[in-house]
Amino acid sequence: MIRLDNVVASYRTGRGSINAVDGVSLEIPDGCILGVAGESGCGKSTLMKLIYGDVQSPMALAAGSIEYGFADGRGQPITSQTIRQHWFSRISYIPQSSMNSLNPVVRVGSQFVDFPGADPDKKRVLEQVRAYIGKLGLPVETLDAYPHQLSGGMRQRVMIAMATFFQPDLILADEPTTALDVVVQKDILMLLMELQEQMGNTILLVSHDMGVHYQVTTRMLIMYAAKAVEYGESESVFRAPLHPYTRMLIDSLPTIGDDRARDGIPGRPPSLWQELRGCRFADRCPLATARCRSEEPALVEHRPNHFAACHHAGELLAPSGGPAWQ
Amino acid sequence: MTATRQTAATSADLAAGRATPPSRPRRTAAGWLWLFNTRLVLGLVILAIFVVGSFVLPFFCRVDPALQASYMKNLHASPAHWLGTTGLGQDTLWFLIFAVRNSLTLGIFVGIGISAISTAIGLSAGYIGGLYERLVMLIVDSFITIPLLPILIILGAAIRGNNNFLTIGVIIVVFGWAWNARTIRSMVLSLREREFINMARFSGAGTLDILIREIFPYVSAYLVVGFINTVLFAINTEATLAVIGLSKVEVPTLGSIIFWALNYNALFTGNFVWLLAPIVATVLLFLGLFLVSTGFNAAFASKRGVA
Amino acid sequence: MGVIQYVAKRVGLYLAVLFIGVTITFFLPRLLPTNPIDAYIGQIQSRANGVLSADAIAQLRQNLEELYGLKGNLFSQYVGYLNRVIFHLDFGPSFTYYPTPVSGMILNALPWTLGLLLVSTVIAWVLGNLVGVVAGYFHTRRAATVLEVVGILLYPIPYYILAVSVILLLAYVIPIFPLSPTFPVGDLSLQMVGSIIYNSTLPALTLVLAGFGWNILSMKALAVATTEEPYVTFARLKGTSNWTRMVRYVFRNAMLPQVTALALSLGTVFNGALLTEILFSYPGVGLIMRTAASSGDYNVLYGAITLSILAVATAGLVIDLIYPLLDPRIRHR
Amino acid sequence: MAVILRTEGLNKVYRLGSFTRSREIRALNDVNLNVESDTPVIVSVVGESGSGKTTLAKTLLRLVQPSSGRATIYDRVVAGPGVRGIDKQFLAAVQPIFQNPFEAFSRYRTVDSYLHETAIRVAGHDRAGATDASAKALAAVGLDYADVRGKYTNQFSGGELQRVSIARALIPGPSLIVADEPVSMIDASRRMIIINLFRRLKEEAGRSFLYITHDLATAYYISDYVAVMSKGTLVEFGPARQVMADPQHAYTRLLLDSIPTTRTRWRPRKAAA
Repeated sequence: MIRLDNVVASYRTGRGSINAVDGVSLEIPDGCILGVAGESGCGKSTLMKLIYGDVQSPMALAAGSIEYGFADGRGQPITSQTIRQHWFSRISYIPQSSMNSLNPVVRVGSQFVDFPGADPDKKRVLEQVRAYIGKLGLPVETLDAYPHQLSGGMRQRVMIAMATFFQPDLILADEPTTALDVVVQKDILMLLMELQEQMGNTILLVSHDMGVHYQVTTRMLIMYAAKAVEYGESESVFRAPLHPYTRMLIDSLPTIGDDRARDGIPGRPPSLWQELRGCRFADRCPLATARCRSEEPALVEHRPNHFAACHHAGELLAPSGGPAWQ
Repeated sequence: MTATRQTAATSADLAAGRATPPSRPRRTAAGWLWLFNTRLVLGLVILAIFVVGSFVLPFFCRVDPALQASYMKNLHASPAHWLGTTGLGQDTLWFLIFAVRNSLTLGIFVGIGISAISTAIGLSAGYIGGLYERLVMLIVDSFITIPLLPILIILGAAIRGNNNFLTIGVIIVVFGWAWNARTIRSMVLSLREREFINMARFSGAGTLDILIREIFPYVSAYLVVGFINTVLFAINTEATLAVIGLSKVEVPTLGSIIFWALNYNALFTGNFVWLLAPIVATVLLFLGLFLVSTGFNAAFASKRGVA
Repeated sequence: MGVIQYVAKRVGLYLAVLFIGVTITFFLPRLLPTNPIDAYIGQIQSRANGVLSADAIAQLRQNLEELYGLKGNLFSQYVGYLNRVIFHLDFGPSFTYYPTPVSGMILNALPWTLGLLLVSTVIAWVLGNLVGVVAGYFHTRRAATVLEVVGILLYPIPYYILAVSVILLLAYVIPIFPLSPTFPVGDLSLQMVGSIIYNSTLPALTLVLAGFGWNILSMKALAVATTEEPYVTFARLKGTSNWTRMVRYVFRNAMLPQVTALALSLGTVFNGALLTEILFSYPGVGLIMRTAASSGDYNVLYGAITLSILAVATAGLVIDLIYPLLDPRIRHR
Repeated sequence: MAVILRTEGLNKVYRLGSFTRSREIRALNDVNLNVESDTPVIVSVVGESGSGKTTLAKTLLRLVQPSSGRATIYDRVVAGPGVRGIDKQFLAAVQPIFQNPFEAFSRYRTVDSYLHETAIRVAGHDRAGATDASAKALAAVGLDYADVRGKYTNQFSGGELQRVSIARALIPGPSLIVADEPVSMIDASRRMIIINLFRRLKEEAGRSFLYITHDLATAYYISDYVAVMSKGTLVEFGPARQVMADPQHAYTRLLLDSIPTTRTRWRPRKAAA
């Protein structure tokens, strides 16, 4: 169980500091795949950095704490202060599939052993990796190749191999398949799901594609303007979203075979620089009332294992498909 | 003789001209404030002192400092001669002021010449491409590889024989445009692929419009920096030739002053100032030019959200 | 294969550079208003205070034209010149040290120049880039800016100022090194090597200082850019140490453009070496060029220039051929 | 039925490497496309990266010279042997919309200067007419001229800037607008604003679109016809609803199966503990 308690991440800039993650409290059960969704700038990547412990100026963990639920070698519980030593031993990271997360001038194999978490006996580790990557659909010669000789899909498989071969308790994947073609993306996502099932560990997956979330995740967290607005089982979040933003996010995506009219969400998220009172989605929300603009809704459990931060959680928008406000 | 080169990375920044979409909140183009960072201001102050000093003061000088034996030799600093006199009976300070003026004049002359040629060649080679570009780049790479000093030594006779001081400037321009042309060409190559060039073309703009309204603003940032580097390069080249006596050494320049100081062994006659003054002046002038060059560079880079 | 294309292209450029270099040294003097032969005859006449008869002068002019290869029209002279220079490295005899062949003189001066040039350039490159990568990698920390300031102060100072300041400081004010170096002749004994090193420290120091600043600044800028690359960020997220990331990730990648920059800057560095030799009267090609220029010994002058272009172009080629060994992306297509 | 777009044996071969050993990449492989309709249409060209869809777009925009074959839009030959350069008539017939709006405008020019230039140089308006045409075009994309005048690219969001780019393309009243991945740089939740705009411009302003994308869902939602490309070859073409509901070619089926939809799951997901 990973527990986030009122976590706040702030960025110090020339014009003062803003909270990119503004008070998020969550309990993430072990063995699940948690999807983190939201528009760009909603704080999902910052939250990932916080959980991974990649905190360096100008970003700082301004308040709150994170407990990881798994202990280190000596039985001490790991917290956000000590997680750094466990990078790529108990916790690992799959970067955005930008084309060059691998050192272009060094063979792929040597990048499996150049980090402290790896077992000092490099030769033995490479033997294990050589056997392991076969299962991930990578030819054995991959380890002796240079990154520019691999295709985008193969490079992403190498990243997944690197992040999983030492069986971490928690894997954070930040938009792992964004730059890949849709066919290769499916293989990579299926691979991730299989690995998670075998290892039984927890994966945090950030993606802007709700379709990817539906296919892969077992739990969903929706972020909006640095706040968590909905959190619950994927099935119930997708089938019966509580928060209007989640519903509009899902409704805005065209689906093949479904001819209902779709509309983008008008307007834009509020700038985090200005003084924000009440629900941050109020300006764009069709159900917004005076209460929404004055009193900020808390993340409350409206259904078993299904939380939402909205005073009108669950109320239906106008008949789906034909948004009343157009 | 150092051809002061654009630091590879800063030209790479400019070459790439990576205009990553700037992060919001939106920044309006805040007038000229973005231009001034400490480096640039410091550099401009130094340059102002040198330029104003060397172009204004000569009007107050009664005696032509190049004339030898107008005063007693090797006098120490005194109210009449603030830096004493040289081993040839000239006032050291006035000689230095004239030297700075002549060097700067040469530098600016060559700067304009090289900037014009290198921009024309760099822009056309980068934009037109094909065989023309390959041919031009072959010549450019050869000119960069061939050391310039020996060629200047060959032409030494022409330099010394000719009465006009700027002949060496013409020679430096003829052989010195390659570096800038190469940088401008690589910048234009990367700009040519940028989408807004196609946008302009589909807005009805012709090749000339595109060169001037689309490409030139991006290249202009480098032109300012390139010009200053060329001034630095030109002064340096002439001075190097003068120091070894193969330039018109009777004309006071930052190089010829040191040539006379060495040849009339300022060291042994204890006349340190005669050698020290030009060293300090040259270092300060070059430092000023360099600070302005990198200051401009940083300012332009930050304006385009690249820094 | 990537490497063959790379090498073929680079050798092609090398030959073109040589050809253009030789052509320049052929045509330039002929464009000059002063004709070397008149200058030489003038010298002879002044020495013989005008006693030479007219036909003796005509005969002398005839031989000189022969010696200078000024026979026939421009094109046949050019072909003759190319043949002599490229195939036989023959630049004719020197006048002041008649009849010693020019090529002999220069070829035993060239190792001195190349020795000084290559040793100091390598030192300047290695030191400068190491300091530069540290300054670049830790650019957010205050200490790194100190290293950059060193680069900023050194970089703009031209060779001749460095040379004169080094003489002033280390040979005059604190006389640890000789004012003008003297090089023993004869076969290489240990003691002789010691004195060669001792005597050439000042010119070498000048060249190192001149190259040092440039390398710091360019490597720092490259290192700052490379540190932002995704593979360095990912290395950090793997928990790699600062040292591993700085050396195996940032330096290994940022040094590649620095190798190309080194090859490109050889022409300029060579100028600096010539100048330093002349100022320190170091027995290299520079000194020969300087004396030949002032004494009007044109054969030696053109020979020295052509050979120095050859040396610089060859050194550039060698460095560019090392590049594929460092960059696997070219080695393995 | 008018021929909106037809390509006959369109080929494009890139030769890589110099004389020693050259590799050939067939970006376009004998593409024969035929779109006939009396009313304006939206044709989508879908495929993965490297499928040749962008090369096809660039060929129709004369930004790339085809190795062989011809392409015509309405009755004008837009690409083929001897057809070179971008002249005024071509600009009046075909206009582009680029992928990254921030890249489509120079940082040193105000955004509306492009609208003015297009109005004057392509649509032949005078100075006053140009402002009026720009205002009308911006209104058509839901923007107010006053909000756009005198501003630079960094003063807009991606969505707004792309709408300005569409407005510019509308000014000359082109027969075909070629949009190369117009929404891939825009937030998923706001893409539909642009996609619905395309549909409205087709119905109300009578503009035909060639919509290049790797996102089959938006292609299904918006287009009348869809062309599926793989490795430079046109593998399937037909009415969008029909092709997507009943794909004939194996590659189209593979593409459709790979799309992460929110309707049915690839693998049963057991709820976490």
